[in-house]
Amino acid sequence: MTIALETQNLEKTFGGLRVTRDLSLKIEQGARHALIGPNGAGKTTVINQLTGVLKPNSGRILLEGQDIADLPVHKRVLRGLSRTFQINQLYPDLTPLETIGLAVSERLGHGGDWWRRMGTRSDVNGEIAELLTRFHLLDVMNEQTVTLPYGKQRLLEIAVAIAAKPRVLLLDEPAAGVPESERHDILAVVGSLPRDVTVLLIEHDMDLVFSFADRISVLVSGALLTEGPPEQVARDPQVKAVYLGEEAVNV
Amino acid sequence: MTASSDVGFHAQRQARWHYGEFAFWLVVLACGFLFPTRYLIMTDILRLALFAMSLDLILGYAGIVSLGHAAFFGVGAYAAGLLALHGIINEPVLALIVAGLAAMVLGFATSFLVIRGVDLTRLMVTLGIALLLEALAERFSNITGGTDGLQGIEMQPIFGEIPFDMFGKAGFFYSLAVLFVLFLFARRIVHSPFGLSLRAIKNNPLRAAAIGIPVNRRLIAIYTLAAFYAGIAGALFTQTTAIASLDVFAFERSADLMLVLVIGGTGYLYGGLVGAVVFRMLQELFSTITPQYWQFWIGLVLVVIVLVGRQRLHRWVLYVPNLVIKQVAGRKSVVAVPESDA
Amino acid sequence: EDSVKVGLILPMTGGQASTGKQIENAIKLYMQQKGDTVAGKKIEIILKDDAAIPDKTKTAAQELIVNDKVNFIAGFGVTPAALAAAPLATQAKIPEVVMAAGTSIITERSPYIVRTSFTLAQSSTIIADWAVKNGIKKVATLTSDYAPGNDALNFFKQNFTAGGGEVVEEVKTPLANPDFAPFLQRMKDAKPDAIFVFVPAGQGGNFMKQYAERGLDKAGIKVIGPGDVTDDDLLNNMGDAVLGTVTAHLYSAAHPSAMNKDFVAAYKKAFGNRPGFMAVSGYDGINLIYEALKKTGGDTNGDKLIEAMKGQKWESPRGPISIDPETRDIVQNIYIRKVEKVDGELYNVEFATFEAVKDLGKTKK
Amino acid sequence: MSDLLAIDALRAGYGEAVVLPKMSLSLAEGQVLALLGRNGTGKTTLINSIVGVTRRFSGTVALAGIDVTSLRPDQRARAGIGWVPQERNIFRSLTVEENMTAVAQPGPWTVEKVYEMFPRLKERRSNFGNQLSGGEQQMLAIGRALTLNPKVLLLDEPTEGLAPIIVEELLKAIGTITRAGGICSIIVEQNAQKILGLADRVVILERGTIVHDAPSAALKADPSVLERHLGVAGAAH
Amino acid sequence: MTAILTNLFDGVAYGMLLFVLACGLAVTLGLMNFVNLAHGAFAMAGGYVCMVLVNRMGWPFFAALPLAFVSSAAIGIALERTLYRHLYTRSHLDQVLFTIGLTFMSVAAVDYIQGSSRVFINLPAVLQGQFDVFGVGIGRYRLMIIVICGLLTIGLQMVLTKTRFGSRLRAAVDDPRAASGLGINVPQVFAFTFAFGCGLAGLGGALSAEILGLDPYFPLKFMIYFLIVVTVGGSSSITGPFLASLLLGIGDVAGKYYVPKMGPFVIYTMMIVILIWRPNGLFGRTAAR
Ligand SMILES: Nc1ncnc2c1ncn2[C@@H]1O[C@H](COP(=O)(O)OP(=O)(O)OP(=O)(O)O)[C@@H](O)[C@H]1O
Ligand SMILES: Nc1ncnc2c1ncn2[C@@H]1O[C@H](COP(=O)(O)OP(=O)(O)OP(=O)(O)O)[C@@H](O)[C@H]1O
Ligand SMILES: [Mg+2]
Ligand SMILES: [Mg+2]
Repeated sequence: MTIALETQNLEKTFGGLRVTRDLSLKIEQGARHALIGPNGAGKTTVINQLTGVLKPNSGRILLEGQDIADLPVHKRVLRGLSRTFQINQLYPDLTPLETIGLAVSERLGHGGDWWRRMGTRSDVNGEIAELLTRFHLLDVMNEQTVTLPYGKQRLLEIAVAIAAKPRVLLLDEPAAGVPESERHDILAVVGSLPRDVTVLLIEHDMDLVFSFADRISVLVSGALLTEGPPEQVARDPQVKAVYLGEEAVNV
Repeated sequence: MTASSDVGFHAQRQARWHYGEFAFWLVVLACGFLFPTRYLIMTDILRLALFAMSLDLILGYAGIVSLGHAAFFGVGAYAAGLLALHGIINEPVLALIVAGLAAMVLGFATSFLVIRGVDLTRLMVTLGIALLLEALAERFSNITGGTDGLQGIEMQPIFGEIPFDMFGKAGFFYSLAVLFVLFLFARRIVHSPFGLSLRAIKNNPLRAAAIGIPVNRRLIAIYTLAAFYAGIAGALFTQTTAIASLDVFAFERSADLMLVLVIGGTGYLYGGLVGAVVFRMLQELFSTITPQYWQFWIGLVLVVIVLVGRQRLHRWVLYVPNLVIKQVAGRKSVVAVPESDA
Repeated sequence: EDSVKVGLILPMTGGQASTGKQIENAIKLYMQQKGDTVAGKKIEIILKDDAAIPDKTKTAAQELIVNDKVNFIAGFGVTPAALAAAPLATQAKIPEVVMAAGTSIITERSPYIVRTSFTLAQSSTIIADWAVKNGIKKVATLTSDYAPGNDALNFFKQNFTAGGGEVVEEVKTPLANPDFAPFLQRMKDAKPDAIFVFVPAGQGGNFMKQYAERGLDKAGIKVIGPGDVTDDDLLNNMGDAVLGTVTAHLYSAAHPSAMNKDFVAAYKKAFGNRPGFMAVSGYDGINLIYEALKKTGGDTNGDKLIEAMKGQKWESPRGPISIDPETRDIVQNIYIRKVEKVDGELYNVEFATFEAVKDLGKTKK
Repeated sequence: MSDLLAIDALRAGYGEAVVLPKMSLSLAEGQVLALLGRNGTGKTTLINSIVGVTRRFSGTVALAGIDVTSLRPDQRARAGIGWVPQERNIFRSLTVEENMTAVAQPGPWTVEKVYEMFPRLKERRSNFGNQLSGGEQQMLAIGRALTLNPKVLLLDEPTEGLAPIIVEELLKAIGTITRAGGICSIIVEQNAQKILGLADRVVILERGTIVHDAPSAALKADPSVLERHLGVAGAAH
Repeated sequence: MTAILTNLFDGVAYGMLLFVLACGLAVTLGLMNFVNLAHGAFAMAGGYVCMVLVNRMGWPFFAALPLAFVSSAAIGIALERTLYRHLYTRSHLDQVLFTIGLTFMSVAAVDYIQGSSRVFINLPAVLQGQFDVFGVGIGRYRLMIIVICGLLTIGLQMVLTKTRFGSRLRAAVDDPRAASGLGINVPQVFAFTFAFGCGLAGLGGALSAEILGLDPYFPLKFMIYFLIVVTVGGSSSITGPFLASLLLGIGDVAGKYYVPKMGPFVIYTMMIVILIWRPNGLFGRTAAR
């Protein structure tokens, strides 16, 4: 199996606090990998380093074998690393059509076009239409994002990440704020991605995690506690003690 | 209609010309024939409008605030003045472009200082740059004429054919032509993916980067372009007034500009044009009534504008045009109402 | 038509507003005293504010000429403003009466410009000569870094060094300068006999206050200069530290003529404070317009008016003055004055007179 | 029975929009009420209306027998309402500790006691609000509401983003606090299963109206109600 | 050596002059995040009140100073209750437009009432002149400004960091809705703080009049200086603007003394360099607002 995304001895401190400690993670290509751990364990911080929002103090980040630790955020996206945010990061004044349109244009390298008008490329239009349909956003495509219901916004958040056609997709609590009845829809969309797309999921909803992941890493205080297939992690007494508690987990 | 062509249709929605826009430009052109004695003030408004449009490009679209936009205006003004004074380039249109490019170079150089930081920082850094340039222009008085400004500028005819006249007629139509061409250019740009990406950056830079937009490069590009526009406005100023003096760099010029744009509304290109008209007319009106205390009344108007709310005012002001257009075209609101600002 | 229009362009707002106010007041006073008709024509003043910004001046002048069809343009608070209007005066062939701006070159920029204010060369050279004669050997200069300041500095230096004096320190302060402390400290450390000062009207108070605060007066360093530092407008507010300051200037509210006494009294009555030299320049400016009209019999042809103005001589509150027929610039007495207390108020008391001084900026060429 | 919280015919919403047409609800001391409902049915609006930060058209809210309808939100808070907003609304330029001390009122809940409940917060006590992880913010929001020493504790989706082990402890704690006396609680939850064990009573909203109000035991017995109103299989797990 | 010390003293004094002018703005802009460009107008009001009391009515200077504070604070609270409070939630650009409007009005109004000539406040003899300490000339008035500023800074910083009022204020600024729902009387906190900021402005106006002079254009002329101090200092504390004032004051004075030709360049260059180095100001909180 090839490794899609890998960190080597990643270190990150905030002031005196070591938030990522000598972290070496390997995520195989096509994996459905989950990253769990107590609050403040440093999961979001890891994602932020992977995507370039934060700079690690030391360590390497390899995307498909190439070191991307020094690339700026947007270059990593163009290399196929895309993410969603724990708290929605959308463009309040733009419409879903524009939001997704931008993401598609950037990926196809038309983002810098300053002379050709938006909406005049049929390949881009086709792709936008496809995404809007897939995420049930077609009916609201001309509404301002701020005015959309939360659920739609959450869908848009994920649609934007997928519009970048990532080879590795990082999902930070994608189900946050989404009601139980709709959680599985979101994961269904993610699940329907091509098998060679690698997905890393952060989530506190154990039902979701265990129904989705084929491999789980547990992060505690910035360091890797354990890693393995879901059954093994669910049974691990250490994981139970620091994270799962007594909750019954369906594996 | 398929979903794809539907998407294409809606994506181009904003880029299509509205009737209101045609009407707007026709009215502007008509003014040139209706008020032959007021060319000067109208030229002044056109210059200010162009200058405000330049600020709108960075403020309304990319969300970069600036209190030092006069820096580029000033460089354009002095460049045009020096070119004419020393007979380096005698043809005004060519000189205009060269002056714009000079401002653009400065814009590019300073853009690196401006893209960092929060609003307040940007305000102060841009302001500082403009003040520094003013001080420099004062210090190098052998080139700039110091506080006296450049003296003895004489403009050659446009294209060697049309001379600038004392009543400002040539100046007016010249300025109008320049403004219109640059407006078309700006309009094209803001409706391109590039323009849309600027709005995305203004809305949420973090997300913009996370979909692959090279944020800094885009900001530098638009800042540089805006500097070009401002430089052109400055050069127009020198060419139509035959004056270039230190106050082209003045803080007041940048501050007025901000007021113009805030009055007119940002992010729809017409804001600068509308604001320039409103602001100058008010100034003219009040300073005719009371040359000493006109600032009081301008101040009062600003306060009222804010308290009543720009949105509401726009609705009132555009009520009649929209009503007419609705009758004629059978469409909903056609004259754009600006979105909120940064 | 039986009205004559005068377009008055002044800085009514902004940092130079007090100049504009004084001139406007003086003109109002004059017209109250002398009536608003001359040679059968009614005089109509149209006031525009240019905030001392040249392009506004130019627009205002153009509008006045094209739309209001004025017969004179007048006022002009600062040099760039006066210069900006010059080509228009030439093109429109109407007189431009400069009532405030003081650099030498102005009148050379158009044959239609006349000036009733002053030039800095006039007072700066005179005070230099006076200093040389009165045993002041070493002078430090502090001048505002703009055209009038540089004029003042250069003319002073020229006469002072020619007379054997030495300029030991030369500092140019920025035009917008909130605090003189470091500059004054430099002056103090240079230990001159006197400081030659020119700062724009308005900043004189700041300068004098800080001069006293720093104890330069006690260190025996005198202040000399053109009279702008001790402008009557502000003088009374400056405190006793200014006592003994010697300046050369065209006007003092304490000028001991009957005409001046009446003028000062009337001005005070009407506007509540003392007139300064700007007020007098405005007063004389409107007088020149009246006299010219009288001479042409109400004819408003610009060339005729300018001809009529050339060589005019009259008694002004500041003393006898005239318009040089060649340069169209003012010829006036320059007085050496010392600040003294009179009836509990501070005044520039004149003690020497240099008569009929022309603008040396031009005569030297 | 003395009702600690009594809402009567409350009509509330935002701007011109009415979200709760006519809401009546009362809660006795020691009760834990679970508020369920799909997205956008008005759960948050109800909570916010009790706090007083929505627009009220008509109706009343009473706290411990005192009409607080005309009080400002801050007065209501001081009269005994503790609020954990859905968005958490941590004050970002205040430290963890200041977030609590800024609003604290005298009573049994002190900052120290909150630290006992969430040791994680103690470790991060001098971090600024905007430097906390999502879960830490949630803990702080809860701790902050507790230091107000409220009579009515309003928790809008408090378990969102918290680790399972913390959720367990938190829910237990809320039960203990409420039943220890003088307090009642309303908990908004997405996941019915999580709190059926804790709540005494379950209220389900649909388009701003109560469509189901019963003891939680009844729901446990009859999961079809959940299925009907929330579209989830009740006891499926 | 004495030259250096004298300049140092002058620099410190100039810095404190900047600070006394700007500290009110550090409160309204820095802490309340309200862009109050009319700050200078409140300063001017304080200055003129003090001037009228001292010069025209013969009050002692030290009695008039507190009244400068009080009257500006009173004007501040009146305006806050009627106008400003509608603007807290509005965009910064609206705030700029509104407060510039107010400034224009105040300029014209003062010009109308007091005339456009510059005035000064008559000082008591104790505050005039210099005294010598080991050859270093210490200006009495400047020394007083330094002392007042030092006390103000300490006092303000204590109030803001050590008291609950400070954190309640910051909470109210961060999220007024949540703050109100959690028991903070937001309008009251804002009104009080705003009035206090205006009072400080008034005090600053009265204190600076001796050196800068008072005229109707005061608010516009010095606006840039207030803003420089607050941005360079950073907006999260009072010590930030305090240290920024010191730095700028000393830099400016030294620059003007040693290289007078550089005149105005020093302060602007310092500002740009500092802001590029630290975009949130010397003591800005990263990523706040
Ligand atoms: N800018 C910062 N400065 C200081 N500490 C920070 C900063 N950002 C995050 N932290 C701390 O780093 C730790 C890790 O935060 P992170 O957001 O990565 O946690 P997490 O694993 O995503 O937690 P959760 O599950 O609660 O979202 C937390 O303790 C947080 O307080
Ligand atoms: N600030 C607001 N202005 C206008 N309408 C609003 C506002 N907030 C919420 N609404 C509307 O009020 C209705 C109820 O929203 P509310 O947030 O109370 O639902 P909820 O049950 O809490 O949903 P969720 O499960 O998503 O938290 C929704 O239709 C929503 O669109
Ligand atoms: Mg997280
Ligand atoms: Mg809710």
